[in-house]
Amino acid sequence: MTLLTLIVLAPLIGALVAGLAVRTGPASARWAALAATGADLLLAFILMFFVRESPVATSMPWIPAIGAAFHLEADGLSAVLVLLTTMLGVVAVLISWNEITRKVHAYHVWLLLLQVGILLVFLARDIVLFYFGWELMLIPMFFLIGVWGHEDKLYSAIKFFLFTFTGSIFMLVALLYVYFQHARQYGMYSFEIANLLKTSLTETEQWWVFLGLFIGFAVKVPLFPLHTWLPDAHTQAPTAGSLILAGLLLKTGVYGLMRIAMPLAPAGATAFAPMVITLAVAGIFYGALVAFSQRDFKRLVAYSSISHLGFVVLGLFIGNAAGWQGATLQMVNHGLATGGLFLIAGILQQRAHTRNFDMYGGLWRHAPTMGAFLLFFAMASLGIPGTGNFIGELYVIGGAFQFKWWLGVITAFGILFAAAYSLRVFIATMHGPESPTIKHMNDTTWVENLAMGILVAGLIVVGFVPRVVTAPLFYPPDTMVPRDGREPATIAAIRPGQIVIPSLPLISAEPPPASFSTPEVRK
Amino acid sequence: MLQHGQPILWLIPALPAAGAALIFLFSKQMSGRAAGRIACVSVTLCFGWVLFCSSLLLTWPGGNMLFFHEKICQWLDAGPIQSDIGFYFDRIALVFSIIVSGVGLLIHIYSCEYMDGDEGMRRYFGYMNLFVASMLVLVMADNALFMFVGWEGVGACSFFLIGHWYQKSENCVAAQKAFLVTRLGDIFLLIGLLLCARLAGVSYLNMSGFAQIDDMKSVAEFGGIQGSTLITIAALLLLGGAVGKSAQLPLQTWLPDAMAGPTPVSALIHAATMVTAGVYLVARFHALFALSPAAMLTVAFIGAATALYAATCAIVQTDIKRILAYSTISQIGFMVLGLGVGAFSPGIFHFFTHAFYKALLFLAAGAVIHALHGEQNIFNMGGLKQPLKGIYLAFLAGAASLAGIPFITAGFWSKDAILWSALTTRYGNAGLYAAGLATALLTSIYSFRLVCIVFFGNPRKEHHIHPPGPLLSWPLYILAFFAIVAGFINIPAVFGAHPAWEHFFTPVFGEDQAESLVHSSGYEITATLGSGALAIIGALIAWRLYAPKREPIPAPASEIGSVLTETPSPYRSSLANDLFHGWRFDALYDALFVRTFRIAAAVLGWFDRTIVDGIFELAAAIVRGFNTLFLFFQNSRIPRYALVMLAGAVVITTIVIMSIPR
Amino acid sequence: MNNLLIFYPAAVVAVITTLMVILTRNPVYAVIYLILSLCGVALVFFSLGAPFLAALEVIVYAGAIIVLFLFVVMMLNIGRVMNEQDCLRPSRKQMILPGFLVIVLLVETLMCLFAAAPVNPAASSISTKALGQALYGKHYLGVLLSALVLLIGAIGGIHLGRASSCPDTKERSIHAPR
Amino acid sequence: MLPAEQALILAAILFVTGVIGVIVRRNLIFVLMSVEIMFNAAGLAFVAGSALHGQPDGQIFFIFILPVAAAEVAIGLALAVLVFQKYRTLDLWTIARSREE
Repeated sequence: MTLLTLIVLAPLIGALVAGLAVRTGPASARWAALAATGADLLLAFILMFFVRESPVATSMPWIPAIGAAFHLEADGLSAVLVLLTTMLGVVAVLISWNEITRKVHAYHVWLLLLQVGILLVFLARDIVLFYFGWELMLIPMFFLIGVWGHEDKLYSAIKFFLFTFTGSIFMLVALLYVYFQHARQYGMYSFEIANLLKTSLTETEQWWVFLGLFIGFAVKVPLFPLHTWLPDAHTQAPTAGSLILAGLLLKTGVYGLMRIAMPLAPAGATAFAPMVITLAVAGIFYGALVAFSQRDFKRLVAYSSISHLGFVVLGLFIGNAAGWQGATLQMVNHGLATGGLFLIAGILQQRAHTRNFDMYGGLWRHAPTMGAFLLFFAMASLGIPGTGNFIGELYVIGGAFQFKWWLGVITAFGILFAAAYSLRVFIATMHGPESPTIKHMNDTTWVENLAMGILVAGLIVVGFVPRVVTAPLFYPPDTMVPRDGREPATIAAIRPGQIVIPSLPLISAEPPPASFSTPEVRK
Repeated sequence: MLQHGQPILWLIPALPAAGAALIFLFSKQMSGRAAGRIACVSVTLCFGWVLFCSSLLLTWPGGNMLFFHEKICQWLDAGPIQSDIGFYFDRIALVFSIIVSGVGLLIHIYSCEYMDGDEGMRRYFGYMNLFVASMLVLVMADNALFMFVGWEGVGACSFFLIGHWYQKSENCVAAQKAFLVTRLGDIFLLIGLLLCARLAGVSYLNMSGFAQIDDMKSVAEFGGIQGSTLITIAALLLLGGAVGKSAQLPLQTWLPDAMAGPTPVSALIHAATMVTAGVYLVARFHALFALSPAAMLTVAFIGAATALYAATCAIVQTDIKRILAYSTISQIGFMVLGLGVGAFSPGIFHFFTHAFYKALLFLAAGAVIHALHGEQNIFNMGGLKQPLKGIYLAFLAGAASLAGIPFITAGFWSKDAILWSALTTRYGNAGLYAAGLATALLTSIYSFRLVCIVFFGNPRKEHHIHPPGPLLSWPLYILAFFAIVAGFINIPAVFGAHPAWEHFFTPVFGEDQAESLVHSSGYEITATLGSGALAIIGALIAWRLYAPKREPIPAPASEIGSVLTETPSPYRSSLANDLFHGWRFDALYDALFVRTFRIAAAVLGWFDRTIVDGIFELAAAIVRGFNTLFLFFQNSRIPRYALVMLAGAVVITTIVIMSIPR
Repeated sequence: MNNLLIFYPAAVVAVITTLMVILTRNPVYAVIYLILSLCGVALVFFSLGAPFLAALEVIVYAGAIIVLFLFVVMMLNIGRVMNEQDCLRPSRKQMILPGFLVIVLLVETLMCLFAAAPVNPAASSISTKALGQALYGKHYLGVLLSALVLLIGAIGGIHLGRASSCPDTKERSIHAPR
Repeated sequence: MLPAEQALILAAILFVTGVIGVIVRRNLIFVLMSVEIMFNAAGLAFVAGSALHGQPDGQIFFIFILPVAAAEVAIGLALAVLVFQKYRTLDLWTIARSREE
């Protein structure tokens, strides 16, 4: 199937065109980028259509000497994330339309290359290719922050780069260990994830492998104590940079946990689960509280990301289908809603030249459309029903409740904290007496409205039809058998035979009540 | 418009939702008045459709149709969380949706004049329509999780509308407070729903799934807690949601501040409909509550305590809307008391009559405020009987109904039914009854205090009175009519009438409805006459204290009490002061929670910047130390490089010499 | 013996003049000392039986390359400026480490020299003809590469010279006209 | 001792002198001249080696050193001129300091 190759190539071609057109005006780069991302979005929709039946894959030899192959494959999870990526890609180009005036061509080249890297991460089924995509994301982001960022851009760019890069070294070591173990056991060198999954590792080995992978991915997520690069990077990045950073780059960390770390070392994941759950829950509250104390719009939203991602990681590690679905939903919703908040922050910064809440206030009068969008995104961020966030959080809380009731209760209060900072964003900006800084504020342009409209539409669709996200995770539905055959079936197989989400014994230790008749997994 | 003989139910919330969508999407192209017209039309259509559905349900051939049910599609599907998008129209939903759309329609019409010329008129009507749609989803959802959509939706609309005049910071803070406090309750509700799903399977969350209610009793244990205790816990968690939404103790503090919104908003959201969602919730989950006497007792106790509490606060307020706000809290307390003593249908009946007379009072108060150009302090009013004759009469009808003037008002019949139940059902006791009676007396006093001060005597301040137009007056007259006659559909049987309301709800509540244990008609008539007499005594006390000839209480002009700054109380006595500030709950919560939260946030913010970031900065500093070390070799001066090269050459040569075999 | 008569004085001259190159303050003097030093080395070549190289040394090295230095020094007219800035004697502390290292290096080099196995002196000196044959026969590739190096040097010199003669050129070449 | 061996000692002395020049002098022109001294010393070593072994290769390498030195001087001096135009000095310490600012 060449579809996947096309999906990866489309932004690359766009980058080439935008780069070669450097002698023409800036419009050429913008249109080239828009065409490339638009085409990519279209392809992603087609992909969504195909993966309903079966996974789509393409493979060709790449570096046979070490057993690396150019192997792309899309199952439900990948397809959903690819759709999110391409969607945010279009939004990123649109939102940069008026904002970026300096070195427009180079900017779009980096933006599109970034998309290539993200797509590779989401689609690669080969460790080398995955790692290539993983590192490819770093460089464009580094330049997007470092060149087009705001006042403290260099510091933030370097901090971002160092954190992620350090993490990825741990990840590489763990992956190479599995690679050589596999080679020793099977007598052939292969970087195929599917092959590596067959490697049998002892519990101790799994512990160490998971530790390495976890450090690499947790930095990217970012999990609570490793998060400090995030607020800086978000604050300094240009609008589209923040959007993609929040919407996609963080998701690659979660995706890595889902796709690589947990299946590769299930025993390790089980051993780490209590610690990770603790960190995730701590992150939910910590992020929310710290977000509330911020004065800087983008910093606030950045800390709220930590809180939201806490939900995602929690959903992953409670190890039941509800949590897993909730985590996936929450990834998509967070990308859309927090992305939307970053768009507004960027638009405001571009107009008012400040991100400080003290300088805002009473904006609604001048910018009712922006106000409406901000209101929607703030409401989505606090999880109002009707937006996808509510369902994502509900699933995670429900899953946590199913896992340990007190965990669900604690987590539920995270929503209250989310309400506190989300309302603060809205009220500090739009409400209150009119601030002199924004006396001549213009309302949003139609390009910006279009960009934000896409996000709003996505959130509402997910809010009322969450099955568009969760249904592709289950196919064929009857293959969802737990790896060890234990009851209840707390395991959602992403793809039969290849990747099985580890069943955490923590959960199955607790038998369901007698009258609990609902099937755990969808029939 | 019919599907398998049933009316299409989704049209009911869809019509106002479509109106809201229309207003928001084309708000730049339309005038405020056009938005008002669209909103009114959509709510009218909605009301018409509700009436049509209701008449179909009531006149169904055979007469035993209890509900319409319509499943639209599957919505949530994850383990224990199963939910559809679907609508369920039974008799509870019927009553609530008639009130929501009917009273909503009158208030929409009223708003067309009241809000005329307001800058945010389009926004206002958009949110009002959205509110009506959400509220209808709330009362018509076919399962509890879908109901939660409406539940949160009305909360959000309430937030938007309280903060309608957003340029005053205190309005925004009030809006935020309302949202956060109710959300605290919502979290309890959510946990309660999850627990219910866990206990009896997801089907329990379906409104039509009450047949399986007995499964609840068979639940063994969960998390180390016995089944019967679990049912109490689940019921109490749901009660938490109801308490938050309905402004009951201890989460009542948001409602008085919510009066910052426009008056029609207060009438619709904070009096007639949204705040009674808690009543709806308890009534809807009556089967669960009926399983746990402890939970019922808690409900009744909270209701009685809130009723009494709010009545004591209402009696000293100076702001006309705050009086009505406390009165609303108090009256909802009555409803909750009714539910708690197992009198579900009287509880809903009180909701029904209260919706009319409280909406009427708010709208009339709004008309007064409108006529006086925004004056809200009752001590700046007075003598308005003549210039605002129509409004006066309507207000008087509402106040009489609120006070429960016997026999002729709706409020009397509904309140009396609750009081009687509180005394005589198996859940009731004398304490609850006494609290109810005391509240009734206080209610009567503050109602007529309001009437006396506002409408009688001489004007205390010169006002240029702006006469109300027809759109402002006619909704008042219609509501006044219902505030008087709505009670006649449930006159108790001892008076020789036919209690149609009781019979209407008998199939819904069935065994859960606690019947009176006393079957003495003389006793019942005595009690009724007693409570009626109390209302009249209260009115007389008010007349004696606030009679028009007497000097008015010298009251400083005080703005509406806001959350930002504590309003200076007009009273000298500290007791009156404490009452004026709602028993100082605000100060307590502020010290306990708000300040703690802010301090925690600030401390953690500092912690993140200094400690967490500091650890990584330390690592960076170590690297920087190496940097300065290596800078000796790389200081961008050629001689230094040459020196280093020389040293390198020396080292290599030394190695070579050492390695020469000797 | 003849050779040694030439060798020793030439070596002494070369060492002394070389020292003067790095010790003198005036760049013009330094260049002239360098030329002298090169001439001394040329004589050493001669004494070692390489007359052709001795000629090359004088003609190409001293005559062409070093004279370039002279041109630049005169062109920039920096004699006075340099005298002030280029303080001849670094402080003694600064000299300790390089001095020590240099002495160590020298000693070690000499040790290497004496440690090597003695070589039988070659009988005949190499004729210019043999040199030419080896150069264009065995080492023709090196000749081509040298040509390339010279070409690159020339191009580089020209380019840098252009940039220096017109400071704006560089700016303009980046922002190419549209 | 053979003259060729003595010439090697001479080459070592000259080379070391050049090294000292590079390290000690702060002026770009002098540094370049010191580099030339080192080149020359290296060439001398080659020639001495050639004489020692009676092979032409050492001399040929001296011939190769010549164009390298020529190219080096051409570019080095051109750069020196540029540097002088930009900083109005050839003092390496001054230049380095002004670049750091």
